[in-house]
Amino acid sequence: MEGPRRRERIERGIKVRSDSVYALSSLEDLCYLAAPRVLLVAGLLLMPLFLAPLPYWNRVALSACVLAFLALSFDFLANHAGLLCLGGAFLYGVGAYAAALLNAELGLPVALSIPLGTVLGALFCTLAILPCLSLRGIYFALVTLMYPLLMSRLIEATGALGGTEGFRGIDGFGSRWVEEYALIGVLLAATFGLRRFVTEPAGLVIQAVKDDDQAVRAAGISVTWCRTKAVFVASLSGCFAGAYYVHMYQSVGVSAFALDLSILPIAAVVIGGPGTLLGAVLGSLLLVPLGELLRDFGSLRIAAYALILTVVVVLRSEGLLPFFARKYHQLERWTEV
Amino acid sequence: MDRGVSDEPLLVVSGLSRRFGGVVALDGVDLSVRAGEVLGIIGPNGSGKSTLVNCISGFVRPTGGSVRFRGRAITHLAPHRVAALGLTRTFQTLRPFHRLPAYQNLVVPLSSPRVRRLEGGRGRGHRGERDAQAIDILEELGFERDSRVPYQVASQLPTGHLKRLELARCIALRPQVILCDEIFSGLSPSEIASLVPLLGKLTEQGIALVMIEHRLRALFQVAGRVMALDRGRKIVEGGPRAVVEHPAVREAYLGLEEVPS
Amino acid sequence: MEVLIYGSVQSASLFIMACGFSLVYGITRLPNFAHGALYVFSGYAAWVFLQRLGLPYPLAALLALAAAAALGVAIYQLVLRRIRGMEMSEVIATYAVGLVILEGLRWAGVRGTTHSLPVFADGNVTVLGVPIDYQRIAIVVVALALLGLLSAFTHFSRAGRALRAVAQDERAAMMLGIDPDRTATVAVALGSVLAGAGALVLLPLGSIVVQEGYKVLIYAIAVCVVGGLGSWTGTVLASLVLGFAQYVTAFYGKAHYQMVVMLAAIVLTLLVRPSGFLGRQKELEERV
Amino acid sequence: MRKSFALTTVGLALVVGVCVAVFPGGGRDDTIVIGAPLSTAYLYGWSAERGIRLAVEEINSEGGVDVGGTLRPLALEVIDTRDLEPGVPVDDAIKAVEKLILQKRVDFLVGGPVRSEAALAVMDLVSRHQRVSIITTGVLSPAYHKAVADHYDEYKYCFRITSDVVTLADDLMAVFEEFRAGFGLGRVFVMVQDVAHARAAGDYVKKLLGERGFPVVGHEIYPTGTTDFAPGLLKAKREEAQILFIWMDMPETAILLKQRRDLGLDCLPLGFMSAAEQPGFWEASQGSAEHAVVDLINGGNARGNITPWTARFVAAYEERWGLEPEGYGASSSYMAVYALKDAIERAGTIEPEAVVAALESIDLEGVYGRIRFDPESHQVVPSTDPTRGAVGCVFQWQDGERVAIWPAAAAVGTLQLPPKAK
Repeated sequence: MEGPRRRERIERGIKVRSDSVYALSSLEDLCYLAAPRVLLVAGLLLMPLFLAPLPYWNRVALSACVLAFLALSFDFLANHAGLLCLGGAFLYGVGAYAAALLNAELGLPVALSIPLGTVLGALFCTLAILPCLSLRGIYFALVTLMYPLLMSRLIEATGALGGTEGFRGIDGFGSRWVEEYALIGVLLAATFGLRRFVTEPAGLVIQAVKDDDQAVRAAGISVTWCRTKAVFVASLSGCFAGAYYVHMYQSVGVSAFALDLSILPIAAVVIGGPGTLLGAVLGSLLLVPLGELLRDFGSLRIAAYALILTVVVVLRSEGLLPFFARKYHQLERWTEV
Repeated sequence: MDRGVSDEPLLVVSGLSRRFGGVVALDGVDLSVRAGEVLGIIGPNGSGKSTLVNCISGFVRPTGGSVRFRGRAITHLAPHRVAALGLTRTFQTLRPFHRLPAYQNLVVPLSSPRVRRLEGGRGRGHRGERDAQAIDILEELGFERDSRVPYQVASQLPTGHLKRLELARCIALRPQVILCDEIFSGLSPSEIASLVPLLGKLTEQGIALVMIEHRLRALFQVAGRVMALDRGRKIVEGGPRAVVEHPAVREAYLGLEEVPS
Repeated sequence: MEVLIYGSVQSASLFIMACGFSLVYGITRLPNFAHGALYVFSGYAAWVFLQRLGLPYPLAALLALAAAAALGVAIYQLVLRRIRGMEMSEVIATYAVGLVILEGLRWAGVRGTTHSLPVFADGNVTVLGVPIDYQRIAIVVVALALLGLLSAFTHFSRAGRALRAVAQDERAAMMLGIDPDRTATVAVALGSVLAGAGALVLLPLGSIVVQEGYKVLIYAIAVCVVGGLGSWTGTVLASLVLGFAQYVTAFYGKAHYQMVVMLAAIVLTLLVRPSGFLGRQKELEERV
Repeated sequence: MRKSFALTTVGLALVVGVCVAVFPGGGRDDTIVIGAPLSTAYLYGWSAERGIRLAVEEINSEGGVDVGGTLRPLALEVIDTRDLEPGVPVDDAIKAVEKLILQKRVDFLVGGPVRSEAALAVMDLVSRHQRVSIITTGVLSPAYHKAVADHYDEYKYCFRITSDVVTLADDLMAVFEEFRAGFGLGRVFVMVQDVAHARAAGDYVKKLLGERGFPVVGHEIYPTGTTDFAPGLLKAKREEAQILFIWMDMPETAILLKQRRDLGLDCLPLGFMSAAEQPGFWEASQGSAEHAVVDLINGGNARGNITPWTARFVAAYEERWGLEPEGYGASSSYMAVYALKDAIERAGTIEPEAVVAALESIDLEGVYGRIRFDPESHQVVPSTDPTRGAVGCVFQWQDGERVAIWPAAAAVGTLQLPPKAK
């Protein structure tokens, strides 16, 4: 054998250039940068076509997209706004009930009940979480963990909103293509919209709050107001998931506040790459089908999610997306030491 | 005041007190600063200097006394409201937004309601325009425009740059009073030397500075007036020389190496 | 009178459920979300030793406590040690570990009423005109004993003092030659033993089901949050308040509002006093 | 390089594995596939599965179902809906049923989902995919057949071959009357689980008892998974309740009975208690079930002589599974497969519309009486007379034995009281 070697990583030249503010000109450079994004967009857009012969897996893919919204909302809140929200199910459930009420009770068509349900639900969530915004770290996590539980217990105990039975008779989408492309379209818009948002001034301020809330206050900006905005944005994403899902399965019940809905998005985010938002989507698209393969094993599914989650957290892994990004942007070679 | 120069003091603090449990951190401190003036505050460790800054800027609620800024009582205002009125501060420990590049650190104050208002409420403003503004301010503070420094993530910057970034963040807010909490500490003499004229430039613009310092030699280059704190009380106030030679100050500082004689 | 007696029983149960969580958080600032899982795990372990292996009760109980402690040590050494200080990771990791244990047990067949632990003594007596079974009396006795033992332990034994030192100032304790990793391991193990002891006392009233784990976690968190995280007196006080609140709800109102009362208590407490009855978060908030 | 080879192998193996798992099962031959979404880890799940499997095996051993002249065999796909487990979201059941329909390509659904909430939630799914579904167990909420009656066009594929809460409550009134007439017991304390059918049962029974002049001295609702019943039991003791009316399908009911004995209550438990149905419960509860009166919903779930088929069913079940029918779900699930066979044979096709029409006109002498469906609500027609409709079954635990005491047609023993309660 030759002498000791080590693997050396070199950044591709174009990566270095594109990191600074200088504009890129050559077509080749543009293709290089756009390729991963185009791949994702095209993949999502073509998915319903590929999966048409596999109707069940098509539905699973849709569930994965729904979950991606929750993962996006968790990722945004936790890794950009610094609010560890363990109650994703709360956002989801509120969105679900809001859309269901609008559609079944007020008779609004699907095209109205989903957007209205999303916005009204997000308002409700924001108002509900508002009092907790002065809480930090673990306290916020604890209270948000309680919220979905409190909601489901309240609905069960009072029998309001259909009580334990929930209610049915909610409109479906009519066409399969509308159902699928509406979801995929909104998912793409939400993902890239959020990625854009965090680089806008308002998004930067929210990120700054996570780094140092006191310094933000010293800059004359109300931290509570920033967090309120962040919660609202995250709620929009979470509530949309619920609102959409209600129409997908045409029924709603207290299980819209189930624990799974809080834990799965977290796993998706941690595995996909925290803080990248795209990673959240990637994680959901991987985890949900994986869980589906485990469906026959009942509760082993949740245990498997949790186990993966633990391992990834303990190894302090960067997540899949940053890993792939690094591989994409770097050349590797062996060098003599 | 935005309208013009006046002899009225910008900031008047009277009888400010703060107790933490049984410990008296501040005990009836008075001070006042006019536009363009630099007030130095010295005192041994634990004399209540930082608490004073915290109380004035609203981060800690005083237990007694009052703070008036431009004739308006701001004693119990939340910190961001105080800052929005034009009174801001630096932090003793470095607190950059460490995940953001240096210039984006300034985007935070630049997109605050105060700056938007001062710019005539031109709405959200252009992203590029705001970035350009940030880079302009950084250049004034010695971040070379064409180097990579302004684009580097804050967590990778050296202490000297972070100190200046801290100040830049205050300046971006276009304040009338800046409370500086030990901005010279941890800097090399050459770095301090480059910072001093900058502070002079700020006072020329009519900004009042309240500087808490241990580096007395540097402080006396900029401060026209100095007050000394000990155990939460003001012991003396006046010209730098007079204060340093005051026996009570010398006693309080005994053992501290940097007392110029 | 019934409210008084059964309210105390309820408070005692709450205290038993919460003391492990409170101890771990108080010493290490680790929110042990796997607390409920440890509780159910210990119960299941005791059941296995008792029913499957046919060991005598005291031995089975001891072994179950040892198993709980071992699991606690394993959790700390394998999982928590690597992510100390990263608050978000701590929460997610302990929560996930708890889920692995609970859902794993569920998969292994811990459900229904097939698994139950024996009561210490069968039968009931009438105290002041109210019938009460021996097990419930045992709960109160054990709660008082735990309270006494714990305060004696932390105040008088050397290990306990080390724990307290770390709780107050980790860095200073390190300089005094106390290894915070070791004390944290001890604390987590101790917390697990407390969870296990709770299981041995409380589970005979019901049966060993996974759902209990989630319930215990919620109750523990409720008590600790309402009392103020990390405060012993707060934990005791909150157990009393919530225990009686729960029993009064069931007594005068409806049983199915019990959980609502619990959850609402958390949310309300945090809104009115973000640090709980006796917590110290307010001071933290003024950190600059 | 060895590492990358290993990685590639693992990757390929994974891809192949996933492909095998992903593609929908089997080529379509002439088998008729019955899907059974059941919470298989629980009594109602497994007893229903055994009932269905028994019927499928019996039918196949005779060649299968005669569809327009050709004999087609039945196949059974069981999936775990987990809906009886506390804390498991209804969503799991919905996904499971969807998997049966889309992935396993079942033609009919028999069985569950077992919990009312889940069954109600999948109604839309079942209708969208036009699968005829016969609910056989667990689902007791009147909301189910009400939904069919109110929105016939949407939900016409949904049938239920087991009784609903209203029928059961009416049945139980007869038992209450027997208590009052025979032993002078009348003060009732109601304890129900916090699920749709149980709440409905609690309210309805309370109303009926009020009308008949039984004093109802308390009404408690417990969330699924409750293990501490002491507050309610003490309340019952204070109010000197004589009958404890229980309506719960959770296993924790066993704890309730145990605590009742531990607290020294004299009142007699009566009602729907899934945990107390099994023959093995006597042992498990260390005898605390003595004298408990338990509703088994449908006849044939315990020994009895309702129709000639009852004894035949019990014998066949014992031979196949080695123990007598354990509880609710066994006879009705068994019956549902035969009802489906009858309907398919009369329709001559497995087209859903035709099968729905055939089921609406079914008239069969079954295990627990005459099986007919109400053509509007698709609910099995109930009766206390086996020659006119489907009958129920109530038994009492007497010295370790399940003794059927009601209805008269099926009774093998009479109601007894513990000495203290008299």
